[in-house]
Amino acid sequence: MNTRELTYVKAFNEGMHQIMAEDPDVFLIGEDVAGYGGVFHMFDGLLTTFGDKRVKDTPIAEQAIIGLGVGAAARGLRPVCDLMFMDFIGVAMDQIFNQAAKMKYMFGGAVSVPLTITTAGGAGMSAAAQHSQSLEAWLAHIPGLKVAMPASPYDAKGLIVGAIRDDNPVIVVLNKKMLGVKGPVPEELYSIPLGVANIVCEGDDVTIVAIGRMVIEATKAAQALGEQGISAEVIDPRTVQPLDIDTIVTSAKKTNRVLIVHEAVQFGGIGAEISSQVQESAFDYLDAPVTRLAAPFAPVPYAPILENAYVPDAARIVAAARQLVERS
Amino acid sequence: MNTRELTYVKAFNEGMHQIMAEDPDVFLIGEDVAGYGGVFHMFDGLLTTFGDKRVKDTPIAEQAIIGLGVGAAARGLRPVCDLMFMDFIGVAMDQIFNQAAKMKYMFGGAVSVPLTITTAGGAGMSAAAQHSQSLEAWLAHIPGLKVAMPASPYDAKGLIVGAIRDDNPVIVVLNKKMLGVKGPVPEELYSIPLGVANIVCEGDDVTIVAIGRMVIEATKAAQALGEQGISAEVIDPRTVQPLDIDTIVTSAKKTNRVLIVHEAVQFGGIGAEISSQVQESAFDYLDAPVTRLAAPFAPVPYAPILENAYVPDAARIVAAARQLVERS
Amino acid sequence: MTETLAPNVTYGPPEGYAAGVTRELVLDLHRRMVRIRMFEESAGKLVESGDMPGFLHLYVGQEAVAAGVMSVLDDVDQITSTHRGHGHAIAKGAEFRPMFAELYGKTTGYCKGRGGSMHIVDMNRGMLGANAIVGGGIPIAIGAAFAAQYRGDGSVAASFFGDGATNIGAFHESVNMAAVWDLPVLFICENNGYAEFTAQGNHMRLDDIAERANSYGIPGVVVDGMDALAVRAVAKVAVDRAKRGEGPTLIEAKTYRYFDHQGIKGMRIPYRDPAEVEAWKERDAIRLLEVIGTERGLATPEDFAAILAQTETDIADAIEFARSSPDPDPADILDDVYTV
Amino acid sequence: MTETLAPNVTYGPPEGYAAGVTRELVLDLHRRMVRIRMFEESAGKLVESGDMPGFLHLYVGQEAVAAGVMSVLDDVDQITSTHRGHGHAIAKGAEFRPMFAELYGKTTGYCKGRGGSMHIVDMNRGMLGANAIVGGGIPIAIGAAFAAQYRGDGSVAASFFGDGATNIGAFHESVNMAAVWDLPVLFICENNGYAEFTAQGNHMRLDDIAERANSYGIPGVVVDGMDALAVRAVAKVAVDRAKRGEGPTLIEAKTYRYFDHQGIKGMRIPYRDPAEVEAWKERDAIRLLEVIGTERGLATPEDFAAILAQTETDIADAIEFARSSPDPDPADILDDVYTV
Ligand SMILES: Cc1ncc(C[n+]2csc(CCOP(=O)(O)OP(=O)(O)O)c2C)c(N)n1
Ligand SMILES: Cc1ncc(C[n+]2csc(CCOP(=O)(O)OP(=O)(O)O)c2C)c(N)n1
Ligand SMILES: [Mg+2]
Ligand SMILES: [Mg+2]
Repeated sequence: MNTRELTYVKAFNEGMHQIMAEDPDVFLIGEDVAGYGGVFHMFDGLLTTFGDKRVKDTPIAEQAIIGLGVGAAARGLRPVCDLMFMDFIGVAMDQIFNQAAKMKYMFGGAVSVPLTITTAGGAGMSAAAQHSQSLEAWLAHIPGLKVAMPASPYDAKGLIVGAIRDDNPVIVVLNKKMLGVKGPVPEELYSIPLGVANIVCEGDDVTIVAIGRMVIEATKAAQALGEQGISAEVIDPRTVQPLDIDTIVTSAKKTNRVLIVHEAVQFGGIGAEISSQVQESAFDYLDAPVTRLAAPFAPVPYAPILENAYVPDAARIVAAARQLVERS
Repeated sequence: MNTRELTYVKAFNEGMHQIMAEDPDVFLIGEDVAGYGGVFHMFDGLLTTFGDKRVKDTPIAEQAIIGLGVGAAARGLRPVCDLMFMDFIGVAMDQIFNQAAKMKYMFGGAVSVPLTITTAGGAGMSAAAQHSQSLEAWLAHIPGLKVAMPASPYDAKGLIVGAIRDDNPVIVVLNKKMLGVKGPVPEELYSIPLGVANIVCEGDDVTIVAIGRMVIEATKAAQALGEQGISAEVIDPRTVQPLDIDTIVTSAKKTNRVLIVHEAVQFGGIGAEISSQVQESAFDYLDAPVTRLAAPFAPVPYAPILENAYVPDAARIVAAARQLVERS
Repeated sequence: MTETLAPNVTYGPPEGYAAGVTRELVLDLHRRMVRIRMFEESAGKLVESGDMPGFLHLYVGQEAVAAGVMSVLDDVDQITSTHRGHGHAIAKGAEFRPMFAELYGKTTGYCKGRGGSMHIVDMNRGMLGANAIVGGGIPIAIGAAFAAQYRGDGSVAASFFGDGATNIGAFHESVNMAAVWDLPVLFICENNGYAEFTAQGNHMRLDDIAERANSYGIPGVVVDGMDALAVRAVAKVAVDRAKRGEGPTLIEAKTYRYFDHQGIKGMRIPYRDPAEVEAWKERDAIRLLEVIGTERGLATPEDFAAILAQTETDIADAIEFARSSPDPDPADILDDVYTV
Repeated sequence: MTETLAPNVTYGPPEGYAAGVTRELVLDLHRRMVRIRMFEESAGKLVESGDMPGFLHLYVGQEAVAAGVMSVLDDVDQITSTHRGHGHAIAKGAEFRPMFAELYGKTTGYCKGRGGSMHIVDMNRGMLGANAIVGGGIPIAIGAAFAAQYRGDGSVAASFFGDGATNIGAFHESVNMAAVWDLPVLFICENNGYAEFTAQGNHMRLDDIAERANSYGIPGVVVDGMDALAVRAVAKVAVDRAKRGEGPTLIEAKTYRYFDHQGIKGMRIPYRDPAEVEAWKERDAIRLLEVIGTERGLATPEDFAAILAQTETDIADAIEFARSSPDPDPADILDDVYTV
């Protein structure tokens, strides 16, 4: 495939364009996704290309936005419903967890809900407590829903396409702070299956499982660790539901040490689930406790000095990984 | 104190009566909590005793119900807002996690929100996917919120009083299937502090951490295990946020084996957090992986035969505990 | 309480709505209503006797609403329903066998025993599901209407909900969005005067919920929810409007439930005046239709008795079918969580 | 679009509303408005120059609404606000020093640097907080009103929100509940014609949002949101009504924001006609009040100039204060999550 550098948001946008061109059943609704192309430019150009039947601005009404998607999906269309900031999920949660995710099961399989929800999460922009959250642990706890968290331009494109093609409700969580990050992206339409982790770099001494933007920090950390003689393997699960635990456990059995990094608060974060599964499946291989590096148990603070202390970064990943390696 | 047998719901109800008598700032709102006394009888008699200024039926409007509580609490009252079924949380989630729980922090400490939310969770009544859930893992992942899950009549009374007296937002999750369970309850007003686990029975061979109604099943299991020569310690954390991890870790260091049991789906459940923390703090003491017994990753099914298979019970706890003990 | 009606809001069906009623229509509406009532009375007794699991929100008393609306819908038209959903399903054409089987939690049920009373679905009949969350089905209905508009297939959607549900956010958001996009959807408020045990006067400051239509710039209609022909007439106007691309209508059908909020037993606390209950029963929908049918010479008491008899047979058959159907296998508990 | 108004809905303030206006009132309203505008213009520039973190939703253009309403409230009266909250805070009496300090993320800020622009709070002034969730503050305001009613302390609450916010569920639920309980609360819809970049005509099918009051059986009033005296007059009527125990009022103030949805720079996409922007600026609230004040001989250009000068000084002082204030200590990051 012909590959060139694109930003994360442009890669996502290209995926949207290509899948909408391919499949006339795909439509997009959300607040300011049409005329304005979305507040993060995620949907630039879609209105012009596909017209106002397929690309629609909505009132501020997240329950109706998601619910409309649920109903349209149950009728066989492939809606993309945008939630703008992940933090707004609280006003639409019922439609996500009680309706979209459960419909198939509680109806005994009578219906499929090929709905895609797009949203943006993550801290680091001084957007404060209600515009900076990472709530993937909630979503991963919902049977029937899939949850993708692209951590590169390549994945931003491949996962939105994979999500839209999937016959289940999927939420794709972009990271706000990664919008301008560049990386290689094939020109053609491609999709990444949901549930397959990405081994970002291989290593022998410690496994670092990183979620979303933390993949970038973990990759930087792995480089620094390498220079210090520690060989780190970085794994990006790509989707936290389904979670590709096999890839993680295989790595754990090789390195015997696992560090999990995410932006969400540590208590009850997805790291807890990963940690539990690793020690359930690789108990006899572990030379040190599976360790988590995540946000402290507080809302996201506004002041940059606090927010920088709040979100994990490469330096703290290096320190935590070193501690793990030194323990044994 | 003068103690007698009361049912779980009567004990809760007595706590409500006594705290409302004690503190004129406490009021109760919710759907059918006044004239009808709540669909589970939780609030029987309160309207008659305290009048319609302090005990009020609301429209079906959970965002307004919780939000009204947030505003009134910020103004110094002590609202009790009832959510009826825990499954309805999705329509009120924003007010719970973005408003009630974060207000103090994002306002730099300028305000306290002594709000209590009451609700009923748990399966086992053929109430199906939208009336049977256990969603405590979501709540425990919210900084600023406390989460109590009474597992006995004594706790139902003590924890509702403790919650109302607490200066933070607290959600008290009753278990629907325990409403008629009887146990000793002191006549006087007393409160249980939030964040102190209950060691239900002591043992040496395995620690069973059980949540909500699973405490009853775990206690039955411990008895059965005892008869088989296995000494189990049963711990009820009482509140999953704050979580009394010290009591659990101390027990883990003694028994060297931990089994965690809850009704919620296993993936991303509170058991994951407990498991992670135990192995982080007691890694060198563990003779077997910390193990979880919880619901499979599916919505709660309706048919009794499926629901019985879905929710853990004493027999399965015994089997899982035996496996843990036999491993080493 | 309001004294004047908001703009756009009208009372009752168009004049002469009952003219041109045919024998077929009378028997059709009668059959739908009788099937609902008899199904529910059986089901209610089976649950209260302990024979069937779960709990039931019975629709008895409100039959004219479901029958009237469904009589102007086709299988391709979609509906969403509520916790009180048997009536909608049956009027939309759902069959007794898989309904009873579902209540019994059997594999032959509409949801293979996974859903029970509050999740009855029949995709072949355009019954997009009951819903145990108040207001939960309303956004989904506008999605079905969106799909109809998107495809231009000429179908419509209808969402049923109670008086209490019109106070919840999902109602407001959905009606507004449907109005803005002219979605082909009917919002049918079955105003039975109570949200559980709370009377309308204690949950809103309006007499006529149809007035809420004005907030969305769409027509609102108040109709006698005990008169299936009247309901049918206003629903027809709304369906025609929707099909012309003119958008949604809010219909408020004034009706009453005969039993308690849940189950058939007496009420724990007498939140309704027995005289009120009796007054409504005086205007019973089935009887009203029988009177109209016989007075106009369109049908005879024997016709109606035949419908009852047939329904009784069908119920007995369906219960037998349900009872003898296989239980689900716990080994399959994870099936159908995802489409694979 | 509707052609007639719903019952209960009125246009504009009571007749003769501007009679009896005093010099003090003119200067008071002027000061509130000028302080908002100048604070925001400074803050906007500081963010866009990179000197200050975060992002800002500027209130400039809408000052008459905050000034008019706050001029009839006392410190004991509570308000809740929105993402566009500086104006409400300042008009309610919030001080520049802790406001700028908050925007700079300093410990001397209203939220000790934890909240930033979208979470400004001042409990001493009855400012119960800005809110970054559209509609999020409305339920909280009815809670403050409930507390006032519960205690019988004679205070009222007011909730500010935009046109776009009236489409979200929290609005609907809150206004209805407040109406049912006669809570002493004002619902102030600042209709600036746009929800972000979406024009009102694309997010609802109503011209006058005040008509939504009818759904709740409460009065609705449309008022010129560029005329602080008119806003004050209708707010006064609503406050008096609330204090008499007669419940809430929905006030729609027609107004306009001069800058983009966020920040002061030009718009990425020209979603508004420049002529429309200019037309609104023609009716600028501050200028309008200055004209009324001078025409009536209640104030002079010098009076107004003095307010500007004082505000300029206060801003310079506050910025200096904020810049030189200490940063928060990351070691305290867990403080104030819980009340201990
Ligand atoms: C969001 C939500 N809140 C509360 C409930 C509990 N509940 C079930 S039915 C009901 C009353 C509904 O009243 P109405 O809409 O008038 O319908 P009716 O029961 O009269 O048919 C309530 C409060 C629920 N299922 N979902
Ligand atoms: C629940 C929610 N949805 C969406 C947003 C994003 N958002 C912030 S402001 C805004 C527009 C608000 O419009 P309006 O209520 O008219 O207020 P205005 O900005 O015009 O003052 C939107 C959509 C949000 N903050 N919260
Ligand atoms: Mg009702
Ligand atoms: Mg606006």
